Amino acid sequence: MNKHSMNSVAENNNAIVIGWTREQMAQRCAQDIEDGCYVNLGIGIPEKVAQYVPAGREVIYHTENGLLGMGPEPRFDELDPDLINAGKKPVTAIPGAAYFHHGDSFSMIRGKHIDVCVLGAMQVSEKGDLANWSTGAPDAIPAVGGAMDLVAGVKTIYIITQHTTKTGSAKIMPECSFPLTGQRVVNRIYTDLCVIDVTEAGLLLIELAPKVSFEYVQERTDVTLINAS
Amino acid sequence: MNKHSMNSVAENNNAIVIGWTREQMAQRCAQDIEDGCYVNLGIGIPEKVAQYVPAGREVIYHTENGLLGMGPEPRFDELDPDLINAGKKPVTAIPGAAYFHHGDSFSMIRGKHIDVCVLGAMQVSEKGDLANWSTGAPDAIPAVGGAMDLVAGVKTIYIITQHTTKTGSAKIMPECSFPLTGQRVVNRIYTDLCVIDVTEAGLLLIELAPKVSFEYVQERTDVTLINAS
Amino acid sequence: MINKRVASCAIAINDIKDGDTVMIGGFGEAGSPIELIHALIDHGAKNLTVINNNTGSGRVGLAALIENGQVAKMICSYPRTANSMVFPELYRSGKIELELVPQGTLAERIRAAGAGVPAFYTPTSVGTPLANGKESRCFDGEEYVMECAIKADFALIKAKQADRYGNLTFNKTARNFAPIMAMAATNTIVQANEIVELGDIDPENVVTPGIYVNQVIEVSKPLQESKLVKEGVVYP
Amino acid sequence: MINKRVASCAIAINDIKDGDTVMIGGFGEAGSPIELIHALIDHGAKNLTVINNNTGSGRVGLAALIENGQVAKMICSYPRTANSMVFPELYRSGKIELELVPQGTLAERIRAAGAGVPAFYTPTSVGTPLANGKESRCFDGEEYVMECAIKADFALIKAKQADRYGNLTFNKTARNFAPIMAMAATNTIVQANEIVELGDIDPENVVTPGIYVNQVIEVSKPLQESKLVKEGVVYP
Repeated sequence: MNKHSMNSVAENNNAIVIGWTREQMAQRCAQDIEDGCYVNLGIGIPEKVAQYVPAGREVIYHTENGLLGMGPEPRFDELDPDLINAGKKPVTAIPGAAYFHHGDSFSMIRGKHIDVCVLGAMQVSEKGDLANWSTGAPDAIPAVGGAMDLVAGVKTIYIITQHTTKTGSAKIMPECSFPLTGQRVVNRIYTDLCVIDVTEAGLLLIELAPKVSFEYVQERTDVTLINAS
Repeated sequence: MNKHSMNSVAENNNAIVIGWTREQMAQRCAQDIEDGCYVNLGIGIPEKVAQYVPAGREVIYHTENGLLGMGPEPRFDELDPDLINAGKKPVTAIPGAAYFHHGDSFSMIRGKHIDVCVLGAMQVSEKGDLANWSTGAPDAIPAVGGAMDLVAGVKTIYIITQHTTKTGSAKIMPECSFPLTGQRVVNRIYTDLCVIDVTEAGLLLIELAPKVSFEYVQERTDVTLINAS
Repeated sequence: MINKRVASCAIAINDIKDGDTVMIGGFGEAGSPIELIHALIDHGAKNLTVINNNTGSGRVGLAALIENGQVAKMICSYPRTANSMVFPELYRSGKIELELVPQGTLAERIRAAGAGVPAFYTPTSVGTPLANGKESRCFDGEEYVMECAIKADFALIKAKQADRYGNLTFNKTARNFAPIMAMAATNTIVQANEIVELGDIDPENVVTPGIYVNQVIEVSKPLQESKLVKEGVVYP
Repeated sequence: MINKRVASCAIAINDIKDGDTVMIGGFGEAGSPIELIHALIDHGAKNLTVINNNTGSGRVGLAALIENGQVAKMICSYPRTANSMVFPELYRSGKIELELVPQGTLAERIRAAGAGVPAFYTPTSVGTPLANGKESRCFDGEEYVMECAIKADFALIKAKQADRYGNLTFNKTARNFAPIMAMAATNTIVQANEIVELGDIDPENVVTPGIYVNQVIEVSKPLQESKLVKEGVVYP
């Protein structure tokens, strides 16, 4: 079950995509960001979550390089190379923001003060282990950034990821084969096919993308899923 | 040698005082506070040191309750109950001062950033152990404040103390009998009779108060002193 | 919408229950949240463990809370002050427990709780009775003592300014323990001299970011403890 | 009189010697003290251990220091960036050592050195390869890893404002590692956009108190790393 039929790979490579787009995955995740939350968004699809948080909810974004109350991208004339996010992209600060140093910023993370962190993944295990920083390849330059601190310290960890790799291999598996970012840290996984909760009993599929069946997801997952519906 | 003759006690109790007054002890200590030093002064005689630092030297005072750049007592109309020193007395802040919280203030102390701390003593041992927070009496309310942090963290510890207790017992002794504030922490002792350095070789008497002889000091000290002169 | 503003001290402290651990800001009277403490006296929660540098003065504020029999244990560095008589009496008669902690170790243990650090090593107290029963260990030939984080259910603190997100500034040395206690408590309650609009506090000058604060009450003219003590006021 | 002002970056960094450990502030280009780094390149000290979150971009600043063969070892959390090619090449050919540290652990280890804490426990990296060979220990049923302080001989940092005492403020997220590095180094050298009079920085708003700073140089119009990288500039 590690590799899937050429058929499903072809489906993904051509435009006959089944399931949610990257934007829709971000949008789906955003529904679960509650009013008043303190949120840290990882680089990539997670960054898109901010723009889809439902109107009427006030959410405060933390970026680990020292800002609570991160606002949207600046207009060209507002650009300040000293005001960036953890992905080193220019951002803004909202009224009510606060700057602080790295020691204080990671105290905020490690001390379990941030409610939600949304991250990408290479692999997620049945128990909620996460691998998202290294393939373990011997020639790779290892680089971890703040990922290990975030998964160890933030109260709720959401993962947004394609359900399988580009070549169709499962990313949700009994044990991660890549080096871990953290052990038993993931709470919920948003993929292009479904939403899965990591529970004591196992991986609980709580929602399917339109036109996607439980069986279709199960076939692309190396762990037996529990169907919540 | 633990108790001295009634004669010397009488000398201390009456006005036939030999040696330095409290003000002179502070003044003598102040000579050793160098230009550009960061200094923390304990409660009591140590507080008086600030007023005797020789003109032309710029010294920055730290008070462990969160201020670097403590200035002199305020005028009556400047009184602010939110601006106090570690002894809870009103103070001022000089231009170039900085406020910070207790975590940061004691990081400054523990991290060996403060150059000199001047403290009082109940007992000092031959090796530089200091006892200045408790007599160990069973009915005493124990209270330590920041003394243990200061002696553990400040680079140079100066002690200002009467050479003997009010009843004439030695305060400088082979081992402290009172509970310690810190082990091997004292660098120099200023008493009403002399100045003593704590060295690897032992207690080195480096200066005598006017009209005080080495023998006079030795008689009032429970440790054999080395005479530097 | 995020609005941490609460109408009164009584509402803010209402969830404190018997047996809770409560950090109270202040170094002597500077930074002492006296209105919140008095609300806690009115509320009556008992068997509390209270963390403060001292034990209060006279018969108001923290001293009054202790006198009212609500405090089972104090964790502090200096339980004596010029005008403290409540604590010494109870302590001598064995009616209140004391954990004496060096001031810097107290601060670092509180900060550690807020920073997700369960334990750390410090040179403070090595070779003294306060290191008795504690693990020690050498690093680079020097001896250190292991100290554990102190967290709390509630922190009661006093600020100069607050906004509806809970961002705070403080006044001079009244800052003292407040920022680290705000980090270390599950529920941080702030009495602020002034509640300002979002953005009125420059983001560069926020001392405590709002993430550490749960409730904010404006107390524009707080009582001055030393004045009450001098006048011999007794609370309640 | 205390006057930490120095006339040039060259004078300030002149005491750095071969084999020293040097902390360099900045997160990417934000807060990178590029003029001080270029002065260190001109100076030529070799066999350095450098601590920075990254490894520089293009062929200026930190990347140029590495390219110039002055750095034997990097301690950082993220040695890759969009425009970094110098470090990866040297690393793959075994010409530079790397100690990879999670970003928050890196920050806390630096802060610990400055705060006189030789070691602490953290939940970060438990169960990962970065915890290999490190002591672990349970507190309240959770596993933690012991991490040791990282100190340095020098810290090179960039500030917005400085006064002659060395009090500092920073600009926005350029603050990042600077305040903790200033605490952790024996000798902290600061390039500031502006040197102001004593008292111009409100004591409430000082971010780094002068006690942590040894030398201050005014660099009123610092180079912008990203612009140099875009233009393909190579230093020296």
